[in-house]
Amino acid sequence: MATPGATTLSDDTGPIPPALRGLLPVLLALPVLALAEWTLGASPFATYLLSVVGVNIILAVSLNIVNGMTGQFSIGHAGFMAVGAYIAGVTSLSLKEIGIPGVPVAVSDQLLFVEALLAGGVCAALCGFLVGLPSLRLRGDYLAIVTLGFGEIIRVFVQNTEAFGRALGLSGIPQYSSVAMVYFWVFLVVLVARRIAGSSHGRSLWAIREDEVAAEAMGVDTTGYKVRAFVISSFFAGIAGGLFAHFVPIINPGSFTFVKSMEIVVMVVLGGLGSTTGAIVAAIFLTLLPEGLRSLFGAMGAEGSLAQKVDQIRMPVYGVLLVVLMLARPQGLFGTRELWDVLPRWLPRKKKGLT
Amino acid sequence: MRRLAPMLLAALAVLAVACEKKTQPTGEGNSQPAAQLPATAQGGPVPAGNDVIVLGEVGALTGGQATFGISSRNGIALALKEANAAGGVKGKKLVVRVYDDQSKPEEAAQAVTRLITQDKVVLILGEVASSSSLAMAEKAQAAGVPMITPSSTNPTVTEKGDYIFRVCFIDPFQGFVMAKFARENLKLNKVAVLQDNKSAYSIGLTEVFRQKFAELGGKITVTESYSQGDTDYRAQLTAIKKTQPEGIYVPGYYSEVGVIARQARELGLKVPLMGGDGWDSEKLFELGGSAIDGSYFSNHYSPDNPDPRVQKFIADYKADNNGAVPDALAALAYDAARVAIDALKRAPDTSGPALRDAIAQTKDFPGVAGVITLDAKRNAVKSAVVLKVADGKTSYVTTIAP
Amino acid sequence: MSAAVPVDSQAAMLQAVGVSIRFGGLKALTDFNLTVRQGDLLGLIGPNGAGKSTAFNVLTGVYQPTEGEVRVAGKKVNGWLPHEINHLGLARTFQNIRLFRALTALDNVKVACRAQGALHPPKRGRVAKAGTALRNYRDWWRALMLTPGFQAEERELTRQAEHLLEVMGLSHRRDEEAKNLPYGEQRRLEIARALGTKPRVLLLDEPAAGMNTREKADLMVLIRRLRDEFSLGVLVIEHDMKLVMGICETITVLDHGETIARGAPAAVRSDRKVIEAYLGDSYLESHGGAA
Amino acid sequence: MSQLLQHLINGLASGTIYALVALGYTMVYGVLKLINFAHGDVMMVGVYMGYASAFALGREAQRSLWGVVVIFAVAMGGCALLGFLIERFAYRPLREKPRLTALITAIGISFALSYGFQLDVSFDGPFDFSIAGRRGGSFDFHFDRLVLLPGASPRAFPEIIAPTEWFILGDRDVVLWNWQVISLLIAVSLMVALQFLVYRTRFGKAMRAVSWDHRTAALMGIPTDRIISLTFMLSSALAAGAGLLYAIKDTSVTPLMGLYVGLKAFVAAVIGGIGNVPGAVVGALLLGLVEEFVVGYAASTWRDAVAFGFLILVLLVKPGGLFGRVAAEKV
Repeated sequence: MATPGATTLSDDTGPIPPALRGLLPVLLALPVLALAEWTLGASPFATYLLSVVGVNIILAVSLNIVNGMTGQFSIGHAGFMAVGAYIAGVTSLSLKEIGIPGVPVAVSDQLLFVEALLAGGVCAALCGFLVGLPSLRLRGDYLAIVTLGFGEIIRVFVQNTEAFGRALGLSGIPQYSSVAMVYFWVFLVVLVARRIAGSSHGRSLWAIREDEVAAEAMGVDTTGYKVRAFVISSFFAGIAGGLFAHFVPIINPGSFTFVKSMEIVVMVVLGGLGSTTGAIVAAIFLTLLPEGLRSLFGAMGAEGSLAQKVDQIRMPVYGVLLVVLMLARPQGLFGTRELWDVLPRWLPRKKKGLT
Repeated sequence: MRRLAPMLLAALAVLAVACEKKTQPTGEGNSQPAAQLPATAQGGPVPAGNDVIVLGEVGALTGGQATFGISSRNGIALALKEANAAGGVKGKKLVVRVYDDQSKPEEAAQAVTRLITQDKVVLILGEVASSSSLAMAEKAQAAGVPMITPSSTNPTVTEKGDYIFRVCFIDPFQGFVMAKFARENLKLNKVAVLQDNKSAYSIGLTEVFRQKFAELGGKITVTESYSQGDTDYRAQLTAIKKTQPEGIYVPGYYSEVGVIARQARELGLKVPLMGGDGWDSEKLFELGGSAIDGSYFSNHYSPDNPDPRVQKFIADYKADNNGAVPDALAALAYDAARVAIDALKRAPDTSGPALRDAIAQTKDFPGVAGVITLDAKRNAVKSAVVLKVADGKTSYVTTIAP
Repeated sequence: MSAAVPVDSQAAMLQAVGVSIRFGGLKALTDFNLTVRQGDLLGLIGPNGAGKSTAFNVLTGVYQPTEGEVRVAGKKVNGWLPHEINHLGLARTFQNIRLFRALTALDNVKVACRAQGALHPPKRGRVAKAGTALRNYRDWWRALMLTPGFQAEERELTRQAEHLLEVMGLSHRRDEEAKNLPYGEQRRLEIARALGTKPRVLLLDEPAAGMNTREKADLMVLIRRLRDEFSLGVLVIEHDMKLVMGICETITVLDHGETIARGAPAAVRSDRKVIEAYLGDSYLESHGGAA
Repeated sequence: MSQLLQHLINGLASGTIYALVALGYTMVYGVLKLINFAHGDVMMVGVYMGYASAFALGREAQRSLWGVVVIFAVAMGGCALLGFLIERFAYRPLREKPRLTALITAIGISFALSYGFQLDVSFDGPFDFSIAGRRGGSFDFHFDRLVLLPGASPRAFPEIIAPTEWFILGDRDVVLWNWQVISLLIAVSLMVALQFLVYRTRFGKAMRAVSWDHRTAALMGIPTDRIISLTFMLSSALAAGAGLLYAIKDTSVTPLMGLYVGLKAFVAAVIGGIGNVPGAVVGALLLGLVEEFVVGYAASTWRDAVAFGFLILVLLVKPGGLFGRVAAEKV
């Protein structure tokens, strides 16, 4: 029971038949999501905020697959998000008037929404493949610069394409998104990340992170694994972008800059490179922090100026935070461990170990 | 045990939901028609206290367009101060709640949602950038809360619905003004265009200018582009120079225009530059130095306007802001706030539909940046002024009516 | 000269033919020849900087030979990637232990077990590679869906890895992170990991470095046992003469990248060039001949 | 034809500045295998230091020869110190950690600098002080405000080299200014000095030894820490010099300028083969020209995309850059 995931799989004693294990979490999640949607449907602000949080979780968890588990360094995640957002947005816009015959409008809309999301995700994954293949063959640093460049290329492309609304952005995308849909994808990305981490593929990724030369010598197709991790990560970034496009009334190139990429990197590093739950906690914390401060200052009666200062110092503070974190605790809050590995002793917990 | 992960997450999500719910006063609705709450909740959002009316403002206080957002905030603050000093509206004081959107539309959408649902504002003012205004308009329209944008000039903003208004003219008009001025006043035949490809505003002005200038019999020699944040425009200017234009239309922001002017002169391009309201800033003179002298731009108002109303505004603004001369954005924001206050006074109550109708009836309202009459498309019908830059200040040249 | 095991039906599993490698102007290895068959136990020795590790790196595909040919299982592997060569049945350990430090002992071995995949040689060529890539994605999909077949595979991997740990006497360290193991056990874990790839030839790079006499003796027994139990050909780089002389049937001696001697331990020990290389000319002069 | 010539002048002018910045990336990468993401921002800080000292000198003094020397000395010296501090406190503790850690730190510093400088922090004066001159006279300074952090809006860099047209072809078809030539001379002499330093001096030899393997170099008695510190100081000073030339050329100074220029220079260094000194220069000149000609003859809207596309293309064809080699990791 030492390594969460991998070894527990070998337990034959579990009460759940193997055939069901794959789908069970999904079956469990659906009613929870339905419940969440039902309770939150009436509060647009909670819906909006939770959607933003959810999208950031998807971004952080998916980036963690590349930056955390595989030890590569991508700093262009916002670029893949942009691809997903624009492709899904354009798809939805062009399918706006179309309904699937024989089903209610709401259902048809949601089906088309999922289709648009998948289109965005697949395009992002394709871009991930095209960008990753040359750069992942090279030494790690090159990935950083190439992903950064990719983000810029996407921005320029969007700015010059009439169909994407150029600099003004794309508005009028049907707002199909809901808390349930966002968190369904959050759930999926977490499930995927955890299952990769616990599988033989995940072990190969960890091996690459630990020692690329040794991994290669032990028969791990390091380039192949890196590219695959990158593709999956880009896919979910694309999905996150697609969701984003369906609850933010307008998407424009300014939303997917280098700064956005860095925000995601900060989330992953803060949570601990390699820790999925760490990425989740950091994403929730960093997304809600500004809103929390807003409420705090609002409650204190400080209008404008103080809250504004806080917003202003956010970016330099992120920078200093990164430096201090790397110096004091380079493994991030959780390191490679998961939330349940660091819970207090009196809670049921697993033995320490890497997935 | 590994099934713990998803379960934990699900539990976390429920927890988060629960927390979120708690912070919200129960039973309060939003004015979304789809809400399953009693219809009574729809009518009038209740202000925070009984003796105040809360207005909402979203602006870019940080990020690329921070100077615009800050000017707007100051203008609105001044208008509210005056209204409150005069006894407020319907016996109540006015308060404005300002949120920063970091010049990002998704943040603007979040902020406006917060204003509508948490702060229960009766009316929303903002934004400068059209992308952000579009995002806000969508939310405000859906919630049935009126919104007045002081200075978003993109035509699509007010097309979002009948709750969205503006107190400035739109991009096509500004492009038209400069084309007319260049052709008729300056008598130019050949003009080159240098646009900011990162800004929808710049692209919008370019399009109309090109079309109008050609219609008036002029010739556009070439259209080149740069991106906000660039500092070297020599390549574009060299290409422009080859076409030997008699003027260059640069509908960008002051932060780049000043440097463009210097480099144009450096390359031996001595022709006048022309632009739009994005030029309006004290910084233009510092960045452009003497190179910017002899250039023209269209604007919403001129500080030289001898009208006592304008001069009083300028004096009051200076007094409140360390002597800073109000730019057009401050003037427009001041006007927008006063239009809003005027509508609040006229409206029977502060509900969304009542306010909407009151704003829509605004006619011949004397603003500092021109007389405001809202047309059927909820845009202000106003004339524009053309200013000339010389010796570190602007001077009024002419007014062009629609 | 090269025939400790007589040439018979047994094919050469690993063969280096006239391999040379140059780094800039420096010749790190010149005309290197070597053949390893199943059941062989060969030694590769030489003073520091003689090119031993370079030879290993060329054989395993880390470096590309400037001249000559490396064949594994009868296939020319010049230009192949290390993992492809590994799939043909060649595994190695590292001089400066390169374990996956943050992974448990068991996971270290499981990485190797998994990666080795099918025993048939890897496909070359674009179409075949694309096919492999697609299969790989399907494989990930199975992991994501936790199909029963996948779960069975995982169990099988664990079983294999546990078996290897047992063979190497590391069962009690199963769940410890590799970096926390004592030095000797780390060395053994590296061998276990290499065995996880089901090699036919095992290359050991200074396996006894840092071990005491007792551990070395145990290691000698272990290496022999492994060769027999897993039907391996083994090639050992070692500084410890006693160990090499004790277990290797044929020894190749390198100096300055050149092969200066090859033969049975006894013959190598008395070779004049070898002594010269190890002890310098002065030793020979003062002692007047072979030791 | 005259247009082509003008484009060449423009392209080379930006290329030389990219080259100076790229050299800093390449030197640090050569020694530490670290992409010093903060390099461009160190340059930006240098420009603000130069701006502040030009301001302190006043309008007359800043245009004199000694004024220009003082401005360059302050900026380059200040940046050398900044580079030293960054290396000492942010990178050195992480030297034995995985390379990713230092890379993240570098990005953190870059963020802290470029966004920190966007804050407005100033104190209202007046502040007066004077420096006694040697022959009895004194320099008096008077400031109304002391600006600690300059804020986001762009500032105009003073014309410290009084602009004069030196070479005009035809009817002002091709214009060449004195400062363009002076900048080029300064840049070229800095590059030559660097080349001399790296290949002809003991320090250079030690630097190359450290770059080959810093642990072994330390065993050979080379003071590794000091060499690395010096390399950082040198590259930061170079960046400051480049930044000043850039500010003289384009006059606009903003806190984000480091990100833009740094990124382009880094791309240039990678194109040339990072770690390779002549490669950085060639890569930078190439990039400057490619950008210029894309804007001049093709579509100006695609400039940045072309720059990065060019980078990816080079990496595809020559993974180590034009002059670099992909060295296999020592196993």
